Amino acid sequence: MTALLSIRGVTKRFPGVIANADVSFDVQPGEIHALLGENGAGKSTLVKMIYGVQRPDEGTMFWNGAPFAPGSPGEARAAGVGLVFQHFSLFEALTVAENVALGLPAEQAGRDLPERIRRVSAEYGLPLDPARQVGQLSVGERQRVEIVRCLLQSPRLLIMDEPTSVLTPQEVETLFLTLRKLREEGVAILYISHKLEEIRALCTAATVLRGGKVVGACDPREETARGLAEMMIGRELAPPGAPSGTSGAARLTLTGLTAITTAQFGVSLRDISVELRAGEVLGVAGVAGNGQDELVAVLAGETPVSPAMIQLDGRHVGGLGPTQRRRLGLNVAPEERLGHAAAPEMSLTDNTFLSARTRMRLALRGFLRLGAARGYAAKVIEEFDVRTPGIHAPAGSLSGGNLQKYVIGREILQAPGVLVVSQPTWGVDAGAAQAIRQALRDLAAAGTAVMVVSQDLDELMEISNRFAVIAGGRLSAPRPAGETSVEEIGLLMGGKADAAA
Amino acid sequence: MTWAGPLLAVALTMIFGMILFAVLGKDPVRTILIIFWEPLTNDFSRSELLVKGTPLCLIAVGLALGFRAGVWNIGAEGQFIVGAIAGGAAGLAVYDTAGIWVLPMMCLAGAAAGAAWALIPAILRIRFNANEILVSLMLVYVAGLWLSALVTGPLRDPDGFNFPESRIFHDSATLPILIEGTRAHVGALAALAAVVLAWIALERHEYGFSLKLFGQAPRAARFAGYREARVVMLSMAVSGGLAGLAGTFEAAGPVGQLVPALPVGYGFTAIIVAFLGRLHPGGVLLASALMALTYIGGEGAQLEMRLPAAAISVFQGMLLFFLLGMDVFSRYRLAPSKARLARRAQGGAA
Amino acid sequence: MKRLSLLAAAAAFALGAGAAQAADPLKVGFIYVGPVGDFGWSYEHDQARQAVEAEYGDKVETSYLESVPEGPDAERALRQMAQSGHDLIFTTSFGYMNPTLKVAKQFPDVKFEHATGYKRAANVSTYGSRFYEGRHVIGLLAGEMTKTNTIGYIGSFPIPEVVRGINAAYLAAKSVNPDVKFKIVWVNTWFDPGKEADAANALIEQGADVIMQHTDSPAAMTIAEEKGIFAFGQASDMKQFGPNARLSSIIDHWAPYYIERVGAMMDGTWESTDTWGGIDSGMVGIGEFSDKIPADLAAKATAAKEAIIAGELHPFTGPINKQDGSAWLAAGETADDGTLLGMNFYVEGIEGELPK
Amino acid sequence: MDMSALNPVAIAVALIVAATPLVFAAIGELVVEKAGVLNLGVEGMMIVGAIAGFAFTQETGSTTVGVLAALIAGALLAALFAFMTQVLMSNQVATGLALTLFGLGLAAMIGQPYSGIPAPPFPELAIPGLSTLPVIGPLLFAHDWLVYASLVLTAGVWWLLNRSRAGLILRAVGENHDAAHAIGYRVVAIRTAAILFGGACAGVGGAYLSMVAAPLWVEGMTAGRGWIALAIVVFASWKPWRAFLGAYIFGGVSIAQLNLQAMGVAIESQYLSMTPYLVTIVVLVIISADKARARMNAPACLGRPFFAAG
Repeated sequence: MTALLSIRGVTKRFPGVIANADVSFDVQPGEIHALLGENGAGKSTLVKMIYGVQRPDEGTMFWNGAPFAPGSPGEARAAGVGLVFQHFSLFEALTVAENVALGLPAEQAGRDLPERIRRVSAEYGLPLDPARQVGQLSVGERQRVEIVRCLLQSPRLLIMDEPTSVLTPQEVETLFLTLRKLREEGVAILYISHKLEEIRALCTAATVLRGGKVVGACDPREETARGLAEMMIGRELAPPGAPSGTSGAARLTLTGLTAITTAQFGVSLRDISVELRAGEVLGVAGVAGNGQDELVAVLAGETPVSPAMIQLDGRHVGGLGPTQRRRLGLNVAPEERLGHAAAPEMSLTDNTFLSARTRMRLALRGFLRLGAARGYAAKVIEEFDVRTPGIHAPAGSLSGGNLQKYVIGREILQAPGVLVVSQPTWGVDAGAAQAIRQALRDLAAAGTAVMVVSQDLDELMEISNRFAVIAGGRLSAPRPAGETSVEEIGLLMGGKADAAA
Repeated sequence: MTWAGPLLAVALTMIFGMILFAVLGKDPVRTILIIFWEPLTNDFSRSELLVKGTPLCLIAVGLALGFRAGVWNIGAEGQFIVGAIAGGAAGLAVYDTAGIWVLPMMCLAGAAAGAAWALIPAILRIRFNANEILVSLMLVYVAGLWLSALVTGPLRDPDGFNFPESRIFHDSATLPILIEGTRAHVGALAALAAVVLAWIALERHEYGFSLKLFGQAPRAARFAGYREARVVMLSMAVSGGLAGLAGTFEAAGPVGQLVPALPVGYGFTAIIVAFLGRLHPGGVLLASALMALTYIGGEGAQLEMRLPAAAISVFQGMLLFFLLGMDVFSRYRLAPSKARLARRAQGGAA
Repeated sequence: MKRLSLLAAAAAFALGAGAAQAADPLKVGFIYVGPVGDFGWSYEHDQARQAVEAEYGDKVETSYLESVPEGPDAERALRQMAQSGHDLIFTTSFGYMNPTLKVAKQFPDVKFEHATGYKRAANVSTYGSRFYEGRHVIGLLAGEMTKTNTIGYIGSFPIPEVVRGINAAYLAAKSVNPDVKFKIVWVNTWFDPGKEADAANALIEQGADVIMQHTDSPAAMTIAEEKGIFAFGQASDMKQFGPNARLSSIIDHWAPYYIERVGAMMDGTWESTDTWGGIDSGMVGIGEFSDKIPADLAAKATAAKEAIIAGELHPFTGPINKQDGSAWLAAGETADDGTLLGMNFYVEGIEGELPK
Repeated sequence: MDMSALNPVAIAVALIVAATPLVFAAIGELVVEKAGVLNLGVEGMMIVGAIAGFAFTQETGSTTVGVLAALIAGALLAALFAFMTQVLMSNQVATGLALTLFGLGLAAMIGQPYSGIPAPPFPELAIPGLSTLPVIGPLLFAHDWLVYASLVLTAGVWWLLNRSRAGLILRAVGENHDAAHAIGYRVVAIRTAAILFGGACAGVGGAYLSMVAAPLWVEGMTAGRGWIALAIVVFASWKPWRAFLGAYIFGGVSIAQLNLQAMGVAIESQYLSMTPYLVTIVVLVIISADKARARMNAPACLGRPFFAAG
């Protein structure tokens, strides 16, 4: 049987980096083929070549046995390749129908398009209203737009880049049903994910990339998650440490925290009350876009609230800005590393000024102490094993995992009384994720109160002492981590807070 | 690499300029020499470089700070005019008294007025989300008309036969001259000081750091505890204040009175100067010197080679295009895209 | 280098170390506020410069700087000229007054001629034209030619020169047509063809069938031609812009004055003077009358022109009241130059308020 | 004040003449900005169009050739801007300002032989029968063809932006250039096309001044109208028909001021001349204050450079 897509000896170089080296594998019709690998392993580059965004420097691709070298995404789509982007390439100000039309050839984007969107989306269990503005859709709905856009072109190969990272467990189930239905129709699916359990549940073949090279191929149904992970990172994983169960005095108390958002697609926080104690890790689970960003912004001091809503060691700090809160010992590491937690074009030295200038005395009466900043940057790099050419490297040049280690390290080394971290290991490879989780646990053990906001349930299960779920801007009552099942949490995440609580 | 771009740009401008001048029937080599070399060969032209370069440098340094923060004040011309009005009016208000406090008072008034004028777009941006590019631009025309209204009205010289201009400032309201017999005034020292202070602010102080951070990553700046409103107000006030100061200098220096023709476009030229200087204080200093050179050399070429004034502005336009175009080779531009490239190559689109 | 020796010579000259030798041509410089191609003010000055060259040939060498703004750059431009060996410099706009005086002080051996100003020095003369005499003549024509009794007037800035022109034209028009009305529009620019055209249109909409202007572009003339009404050339003849519309014109004739002054330099008789030349001096030219003008009217206007030249007629001869009704000139009294130079009021009968 | 002296039809006709150059320039710039590019060089492109239109009309005797030449000249100057900002990635604000300086000089240089020559009459497209009707005749059916062209242009751009696929792509590029690139649209090519279109429109707007409104060629005759066109685009919150209306309001303020003066209303001319600019600021504040609404219309990528690195 001829493979639908054959990749033979493909190599792609960038200045200073070899993204893909002699990569070869086949994708058969009707199979869900996993592409596994850490960040930086070369998955995205490979996808871009298949989709015609970039061209291989060496090697050949074959489509149904014929040489295949798409010069543009349009050509790739015409051949039958569909791509659902990891970060959706959608236009918020445009409607669903307009967004879909932009991804279709002109002749397929006629007047009947809204009707076809309705029909196809219903057929695959992904209902959509073509007239709605994308900016008003939830994340899950936005993904549907991307998928429906692909499906309308009757693709032979559907590429999905980390599709489930933003979905609730229920939404993931729906997506899997859709994908299986497609597979039965003979569509091949190239499935890129970190979530090994999902891959084991869904995929029928897997190719593992490491450092741009193919390091293994297997049938994931026959492997353990642990085995897959080890294949991916090339060494054995340390077992997760047990959560430290002790908890001390309340350090951060939220009382009736309410913040009505004025942003167009923002979520208002409503009546959040919770206590964070010294020595504990409180996990906050939830589907993206349910108020996490707003909660983190409020805790960071980027959005001020009335003073009594937030108490830090008994002091009312709701009205204080980020700098004053840090001085008092409340540090925050936001989800978005580039552009929020760090300025991409600034050096690692300059980036220390962002959050450490008060606690670490990196600025004196407004004048910057460059020497002290260099020292602190070097310390973070060393203690958190940040792989970088040096403290002068721009933050944007670091890989996701290394930058995350830098950002978390920068906060942890300030020895804050309370640390709030959002998505500490999002997009980070397994090795770095392990190191970050360990550092957070160590910090809690040293008496800091830690809050981890994450969409990765496995992660939260692993490091939290207590759990709470945020949905629609409300936070459920925290419960001990050991007493909650993934299913229950899934229901909570879907907004059924009252039913489950 | 940083130097190669601008030098190449100047070289290209010379080549294309020579073609232009040859087409116009003028001796190309000689014309280029007159524009780029002769102004440097005599004391008078050198002093005039200071006269012409001072306002450009003062304004552009302030603008560069704001542009670093992503605050697009393109109304410096208006702030310059209002600064001249306020400084001049302050001087005229005490027309009958002399004292060494007169000039400092005028400078203060001018800088404060320029800052206040710049704060209008700043406040409208913060409060109403109004685009500061357009508001500040509209205010240029308002300021120009205001100057014209004032010199035909309340500030008109009572003994001036109703002509639209103010009295000539008294000596104590006139800027001291740096070099005897020339027009180079102490404003040049202020411009130099502004360059040094701006450099310190940008490289060694939190103020400059917060500006850079805001320009590169606004969310990171908020995370760092810098408030957008404060950054916008501060950078508008600083750039407006410097433009206002330049306006007062111009009125109290080379012009010596308020006239409707006082503004000659320094505020707009300074925007280009700021970019030619790569938004760096030292670069701005060099760029304003270069611009001043082409102005003075251009006048020389007009006079001596009988070149039409239009040919000089075409020539200047070419120089600007080449300089801006060569920016692509500078580190300033390539660094972010390289970083981006590297990031993409490593797979994380984040 | 040639340039350097030139500069050295110029410096020597400026220091008074040596006078210009007879063999050297007299260097005469001109500074224009607009481009020589504005077809108005600066254009006419440049025409006169060319006339000087034509008159004296090799004996004179002229150069000019155009589009020199009246602000801070004027002084440098002047100094550059003075320094580069010019013997006589014409500064052709009011705004050059103070820079001219400043530079003149530094270069006592260079002579300056400043147009339309009122400050003089030992080496600074002033000169201007009594345009209001021309306004009187075309005011007569306008007053007679209007059918709607409405004359439109496009003003630039409400400075004495412009106000004087309005008053002179109004008094003349009124003298032949008691019902005449002036509609005045200020455009606050010397030069914006689009706006001048809009102003002409606005005046025509308000019933004006004769347009006068005190702005520099021929835009109003082209509109008058298009709309089939009458207008007058300003600064230059503008006949080509309105072959049918143009009744006559007030032409700036700087050539006679420039030739005379350059001549005075050559024979060493130059001294600081204040010249305010009218039609008689040749500085104010009245363009030929259009054939649309009836013969008797043309004769009347010509007579007025002759009377002005002969000194028998002053356009401001009492009794004239100011706009507010207060007396200005008693019967038979004529206005003195001082009042005319600072004129900041309308005469009685003009409607509307003079902008302050 | 004698209101009876007011002839609304005549004023409306004058208004059309004053507004039409602004319509062309503003609609062109609107398309450019919708594609995410801020070109501050409108003034420079207008004046180059003005001289090109005038010169070619003089040389060929055909006003059609003149308009065509203005269109091409405007587009050529815009091509320079496109090359600078899209290929060499120079800053758009500075490049636009440089373009204005360059355009003014270039036009003055080319235009030297054309100063002081009257323009040949521009043909009016009077519609027989209809143009002689009272009131609506002169108001609707007796203009030069460029006035109708400005209407067609506005309608065409409205249709393009809201009803056509090309317009959808254009908006997408201005809204999110990274996403547009990822789907496979050629951001730089699309933006370049928009910039050229904007230049062509500005060129025609300039030609309207030198061929119809003034009509003559003199240096610097655009006298700041390019800047007003920029203001109109924002005033219109990037909507073609509102830009059309904005051009008429801006033209109208100037016409109204002149007419009021002609009617004998005493006004402080400098202070009155400030009003259009102050009104724009007020309008800008009003439309911007509602953030959601402003964001829906404003191109999100306006003025941001696009790096096709990934």
